[in-house]
Amino acid sequence: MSATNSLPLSLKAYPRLRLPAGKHIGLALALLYLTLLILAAIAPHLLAHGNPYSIAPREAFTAPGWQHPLGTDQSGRDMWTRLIFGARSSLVIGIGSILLALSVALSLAIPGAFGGAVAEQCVKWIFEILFSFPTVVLALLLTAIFSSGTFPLIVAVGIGAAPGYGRMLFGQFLTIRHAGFIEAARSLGHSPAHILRRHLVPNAFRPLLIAGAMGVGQTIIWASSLSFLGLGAPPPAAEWGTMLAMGRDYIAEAWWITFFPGVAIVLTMLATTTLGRFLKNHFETSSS
Amino acid sequence: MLARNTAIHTCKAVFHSALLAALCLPLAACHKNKHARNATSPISGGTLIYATDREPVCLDPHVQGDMPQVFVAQQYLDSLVSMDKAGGIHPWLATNWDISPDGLAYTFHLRSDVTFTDGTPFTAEAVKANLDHMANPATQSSTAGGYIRQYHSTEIVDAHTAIVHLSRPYAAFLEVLAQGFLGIESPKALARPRDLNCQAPVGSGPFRIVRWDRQNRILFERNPAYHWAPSYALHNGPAYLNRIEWRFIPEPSARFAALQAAEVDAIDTLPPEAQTPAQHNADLWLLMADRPGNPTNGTLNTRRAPFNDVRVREAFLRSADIEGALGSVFFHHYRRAGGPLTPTTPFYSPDFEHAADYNPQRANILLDQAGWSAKDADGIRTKDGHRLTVHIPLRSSLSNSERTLWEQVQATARETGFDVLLENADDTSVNTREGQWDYDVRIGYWNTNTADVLRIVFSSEFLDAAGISGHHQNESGFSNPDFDRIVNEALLTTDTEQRRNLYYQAQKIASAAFLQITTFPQTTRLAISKRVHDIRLEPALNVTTLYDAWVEQ
Amino acid sequence: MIPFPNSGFVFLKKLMIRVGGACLVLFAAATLTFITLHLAPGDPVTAILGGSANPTPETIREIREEYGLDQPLMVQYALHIWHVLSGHLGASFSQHMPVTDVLWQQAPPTLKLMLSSLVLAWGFAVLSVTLSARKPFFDSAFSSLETFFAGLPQFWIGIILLWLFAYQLGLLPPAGTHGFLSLILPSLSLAIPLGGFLAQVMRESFKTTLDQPFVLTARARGLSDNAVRFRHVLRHALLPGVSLSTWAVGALVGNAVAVEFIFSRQGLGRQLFLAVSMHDMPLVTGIILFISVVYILASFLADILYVIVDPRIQEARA
Amino acid sequence: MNAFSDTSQSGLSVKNLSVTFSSGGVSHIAVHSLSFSLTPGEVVALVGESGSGKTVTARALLGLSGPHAQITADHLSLNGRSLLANTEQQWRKIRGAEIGFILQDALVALDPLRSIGTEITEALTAHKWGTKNTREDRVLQLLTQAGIPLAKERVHLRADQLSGGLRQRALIASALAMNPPFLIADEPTTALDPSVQVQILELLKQLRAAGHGILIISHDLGFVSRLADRVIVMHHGHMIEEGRTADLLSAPRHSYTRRLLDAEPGRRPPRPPALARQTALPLLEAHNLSFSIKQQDGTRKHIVQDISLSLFPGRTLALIGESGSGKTSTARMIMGFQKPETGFIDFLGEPWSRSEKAGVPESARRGRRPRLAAIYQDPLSSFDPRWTVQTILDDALSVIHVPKQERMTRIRALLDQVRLPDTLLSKNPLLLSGGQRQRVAIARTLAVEPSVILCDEPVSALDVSVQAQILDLLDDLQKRLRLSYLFISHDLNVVRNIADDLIVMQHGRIIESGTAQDVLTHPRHPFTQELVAAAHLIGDATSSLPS
Repeated sequence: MSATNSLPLSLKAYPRLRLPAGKHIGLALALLYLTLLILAAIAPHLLAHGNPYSIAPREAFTAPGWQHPLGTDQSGRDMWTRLIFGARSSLVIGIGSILLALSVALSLAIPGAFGGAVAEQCVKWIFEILFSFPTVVLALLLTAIFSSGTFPLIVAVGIGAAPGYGRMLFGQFLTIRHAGFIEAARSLGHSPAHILRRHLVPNAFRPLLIAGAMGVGQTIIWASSLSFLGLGAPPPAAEWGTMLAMGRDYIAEAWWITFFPGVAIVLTMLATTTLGRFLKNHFETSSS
Repeated sequence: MLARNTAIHTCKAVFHSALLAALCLPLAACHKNKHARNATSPISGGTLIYATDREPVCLDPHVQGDMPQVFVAQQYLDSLVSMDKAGGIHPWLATNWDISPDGLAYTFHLRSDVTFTDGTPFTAEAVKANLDHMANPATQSSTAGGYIRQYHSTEIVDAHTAIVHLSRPYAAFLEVLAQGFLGIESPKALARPRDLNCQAPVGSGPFRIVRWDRQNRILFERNPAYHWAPSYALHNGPAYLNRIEWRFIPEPSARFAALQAAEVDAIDTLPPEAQTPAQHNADLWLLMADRPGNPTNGTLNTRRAPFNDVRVREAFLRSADIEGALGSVFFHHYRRAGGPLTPTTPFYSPDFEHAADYNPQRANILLDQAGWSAKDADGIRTKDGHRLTVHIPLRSSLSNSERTLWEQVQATARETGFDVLLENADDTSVNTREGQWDYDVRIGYWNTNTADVLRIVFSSEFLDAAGISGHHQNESGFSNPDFDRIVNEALLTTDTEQRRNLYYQAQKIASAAFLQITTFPQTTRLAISKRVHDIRLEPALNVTTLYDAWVEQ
Repeated sequence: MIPFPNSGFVFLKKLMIRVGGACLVLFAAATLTFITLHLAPGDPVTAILGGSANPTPETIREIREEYGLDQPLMVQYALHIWHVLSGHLGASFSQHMPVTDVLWQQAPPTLKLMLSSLVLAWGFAVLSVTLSARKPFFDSAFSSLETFFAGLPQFWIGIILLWLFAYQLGLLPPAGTHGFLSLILPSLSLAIPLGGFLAQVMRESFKTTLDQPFVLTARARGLSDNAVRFRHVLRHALLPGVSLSTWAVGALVGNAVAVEFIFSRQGLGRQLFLAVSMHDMPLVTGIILFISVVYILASFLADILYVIVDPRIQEARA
Repeated sequence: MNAFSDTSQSGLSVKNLSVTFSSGGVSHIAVHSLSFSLTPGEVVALVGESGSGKTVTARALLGLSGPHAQITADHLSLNGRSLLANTEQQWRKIRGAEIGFILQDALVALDPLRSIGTEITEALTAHKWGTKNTREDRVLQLLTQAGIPLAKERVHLRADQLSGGLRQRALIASALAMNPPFLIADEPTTALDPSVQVQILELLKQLRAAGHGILIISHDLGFVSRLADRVIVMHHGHMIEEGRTADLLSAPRHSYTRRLLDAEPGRRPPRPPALARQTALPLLEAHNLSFSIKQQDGTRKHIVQDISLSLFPGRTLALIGESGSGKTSTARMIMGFQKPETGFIDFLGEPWSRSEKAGVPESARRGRRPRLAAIYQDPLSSFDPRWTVQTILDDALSVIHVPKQERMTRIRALLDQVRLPDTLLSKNPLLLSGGQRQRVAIARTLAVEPSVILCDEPVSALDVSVQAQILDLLDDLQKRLRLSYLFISHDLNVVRNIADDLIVMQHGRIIESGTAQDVLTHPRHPFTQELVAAAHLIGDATSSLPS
């Protein structure tokens, strides 16, 4: 940052309060959490010993303690182990859905933003229509077709979330298309192919990356809300939404079965949001 | 199937099998029940708030016919006959009846002082209208209509005499008539379009329906003219309660919490996890009873591999640790049901309780014998390159407790080498798969007050019952001529010992075929505030009746 | 007051575009539900019978005729669209009542829930945004709180609230649709994440506005900090909140499904889930159409609100 | 009069004012020991370029420096009362009531969502002045006083519904609401068209005559010279020079003041008369260009009507007009980004753009595009935000197929041409100053070896001294590379130094054209005359000083 930027010489009556140290602590925690999460998804055995699927009915509903740091669930399975092993399916669902959502979104947003006035108007209308279907409602409808399970869940959430992301990307792509530097490149005599390759794609990639980073947490929440309604990954998968949903009957006797999967979901959402925001700020204030 | 048929069994009840009373009823419940009964004499007035889990889709129990419908029907409908705790049939709307020697004609003599709450008098015309209504396909009646398939026509002799003609002898006809599913509605109300009647059906019962606020509650009001109570009732004349608020709280923990917070006065389907706290709560008393019939189970599809082999079926049954599940997720409050009949069913024999107990060693031997001897990298048994896979569709409305039970079955069966796939789907998709025999295990239960249930769930007569759409009550696909002969013979005779003998044989055949992995009996489980007295279970269908109930003011 | 010679014409044109768009949305909704439920596995007859026992072949034939299921698919689609366009939503076969009656009964509790959530969310957002610029501590505390709130899944926060306020403290009813008290917890579970989200967006705008020259002018006029914040800056910060609220109305309906389940509440969300589960086409169509109408009305309302808050729009959107 | 000795009771008095900002442990002194005084009926100007501390000073005088500012002074008083220990409450009583504040652009300095009437009323209610009815009357009176005709109808309008001049008057009216004896005007005319600037200048003169003491903050010495009694020149937070306007401008003591004066467009030597118009063919020729947009009510608004122009090799053609005159649309048509509705454009003797439906395909233009380059007012937006200076230039060189191995040498040469150091190569333009950015933009255009550069307000956003440097650079490049410029500007003073030929536009039409010399010395059209007069008035600091 240049020295002049830190000065309230612009019209800032009350300069923004930024706690740079705090911001980085947040980012560091988020990255640490995400690293652990990915580690858990790739090699869960490193973080939890034991089998997430083997039941021990006698030990059901054990409160958190030395033996089981997060307690056991209704089948006597260790919550910590299940949370760790559940990271994979939760992440796969989250990342899978956001990838699908973004692909569907792109397939509408790209022709809309770069395909001429007619396409732009058409896509605008399509988004206007699709946007009136709330994500969860759309996903719910789709579960009727695709039944349930991990893959159908990804499809339902992915398509359900697509209109929202599509509209966002569409708007950002339009901004890029009308950006001064595109016109500058044209006026230099660059070919459309060159402009697409050097400007449009790399610049469009940024909002895409931000949407992707922030979206993983959001799609995990959407997916778990479908899991919650009994349409999620099939048992005995240690998917967080399902775990949470299964535990809610016992909330009065064994709060930990519902509480900890929720914490995992919330932390994931917070971590991806923090990362996404960092990327956004990073892209907006400096160059890569 | 979802339609269930039940018989009463209260605390004091001693059914045919007297030895079972102690087994089926938690002692605490009996104790509390007695304690409550010792209170002061009934007071008229007040409102009772009753919370239940499932909401009916139609209040007319003739249409479709699911348990929640009969729970409601019991409050506003009367039946032609009533049943006592011992299974004896008594007059209700019919004062007496004659049965022709060939068993094909039933002549009912009716009460002449009964009026429906819409003012229509109860006559032979009403009997005809009701039975015709149940038998009419447009009613979409599956339970009531299904139980009286032998119905042919009703002949009106005079205003208070009606002859019902059957096409085939049906020993259980009167028992079936005692069920709330076959309750008598006002013919004037029945004449309305079906969906209109569903909203506000009219009966002659102790209460009438005032309003149905979907997904919220039904409001009942006392029928002040009521004085034709059945013989099992504690009093005659109008009900004590002014009003009933019948709430729907599907969430088990919320339902119990609402009771604890005194938001409601009584709840049914007390969740297992709440039973111990409920027993320790001095403000509550419990009312529980097993329902007779075919217990909660997973029925194995014998029509396709791997369960077309009886050894694999037995192996599967023996590798599932049901007791473990009942001890954990059901907190030891549910008892194991081992045989094809629930102990409270007539002609139940305890001999088959342990025919398929958990025994993984035996399961392994059986599977080796059946050719499933190889194991793949995951530890799943294989045969000719096929994995030993078992598909179990789980409908989204299945309770979490049962879900967990099957998850535990999945885990224990895996140890013997079964790859159990629990497949979530919405209810309709599951129904469709069942219609197409696309499952290996089907989760369900069938409650009825007669051992005739064996005919419905295992005889070949019910393999293609519904024809084109593939609906079938015999979910196992079991077809055995000997078995068919035995259960049909049992319908023709009224001799108790002969029937007992026939049903023993039927149970033996079913049990030896390892057709079902039975889990626990269906149970009526009420938790009630101590300020409410005399909530009782109607003997024929084991359904809550609030006719005698009263509230301390 | 403002000289717009052609404002009547412009308004009419905008209205027509709006209404046309609304029709298109409704048409799309009807088509989408039709396609979805026909692609869905399962015989509609099964759905109609609700999986109950013993239907006879006669019963099944009767049902096929009653619901027109014996017609070719295109005829069924045409009939479906015709019914929707002519306002005949038909009868729900899972509920055995006219779809309009179901909507009439189930919509008010959901609308109440949405409205109270929206109000609570707005309340939180406005409070959080206006308070936080007061002290540096507030700023970081509230903005962290917003991020945290926005990341909470509705169904989870619902369960936690239920556990705390209904089970542990016994302060509020755990279930039902009975009066104001039973509305508090469900509204909160929807409002907390939404409030966090709204506040984040409004905070962004609030801060940008605080840096605007006219804020300085207002201060230089002798206005107090509060006056500047509430009379000038807040109004600007409301704008993105207003636009977001249209989206929020849709999102609330979706999220209401789980919340209505948790609190055993009457409402469209739970009804929709059940209807989808029963493949009850008329009812699903009816509810989806209703949601679309609510969404369209909400965006209408948001447009009007927007113009009230920001009169410039009227001309700028030309 | 010397500020240091002025300790009279009436007026605003500042002695050794310092303002320090600290953030994240780093302190920055924005103003060092500034002293001056302001008495009623007097105009004092604080002059300096961006970063000089003049705005910070203005804020400090109103107690609006923000929580991170530390203000120290030996003496800071208003009519004898010290302001140093003022609480926020006390400050609020002073703001608006005793010191009014005027910012530059009324479009953003007045709340864009509220009517001007509400804004002015608020200034009254903030000090609990009058009743509802008397306030209404007062608002109308203020608007009239500020020179807004038909005040009764306009009181309900928002700033964006008023013309630039009227809205600036409304802003001034809001500052005058409580009739404060002192006014601080921070760049009060900067964003305005020249003709409007003159009007505001007149209004401020009236206010001085009415006895208001005015502190003018400005970067524009020319403007200040028309109004101020005394001028204080600031640079990097320090007071460089202070004195009576006439003295200071005629005999600046400090070299910085001199430099500043020399950079004034009006003070720079005018462009020597061009060589006689060449007989060569024009590089770029536009004939009868028109363009309109469809309005919401269905009618069409004409943006550009019937514009024709020719640009000859080595010459500069300036297009002059106020905002909304259609010069930007003309530029877009010439760049081939907007198809004209009528007329045609030829470039390098071949069709470049045609109004016919078929038009000229972009592919036919592409080969000639490098010959027609452009620089803009905001160079930053014309750079891909991800790119460094090096990437930007490298990309430009790739257009004319410069081999990869030669590019680095060429890039350095280009930087040298625009007088930028090599060290900037790896920097993102975001981190550069405004002048540096414009130089990078120029380097990029040079990279493709153009014949014509279209310069769209290239110096409007820059400080005066930087403006001068960029104009010098353009001039120098033109001489060396024989470039032709199509120079678009609203500022006659800027154009004066660079244009050979001049076209004046108003309401989308050409109202006057000719050689720069002719038009500037003998304007024929009344609007041109007004423009020339305004430029003369404001730009020429020494020619007419207040008596």
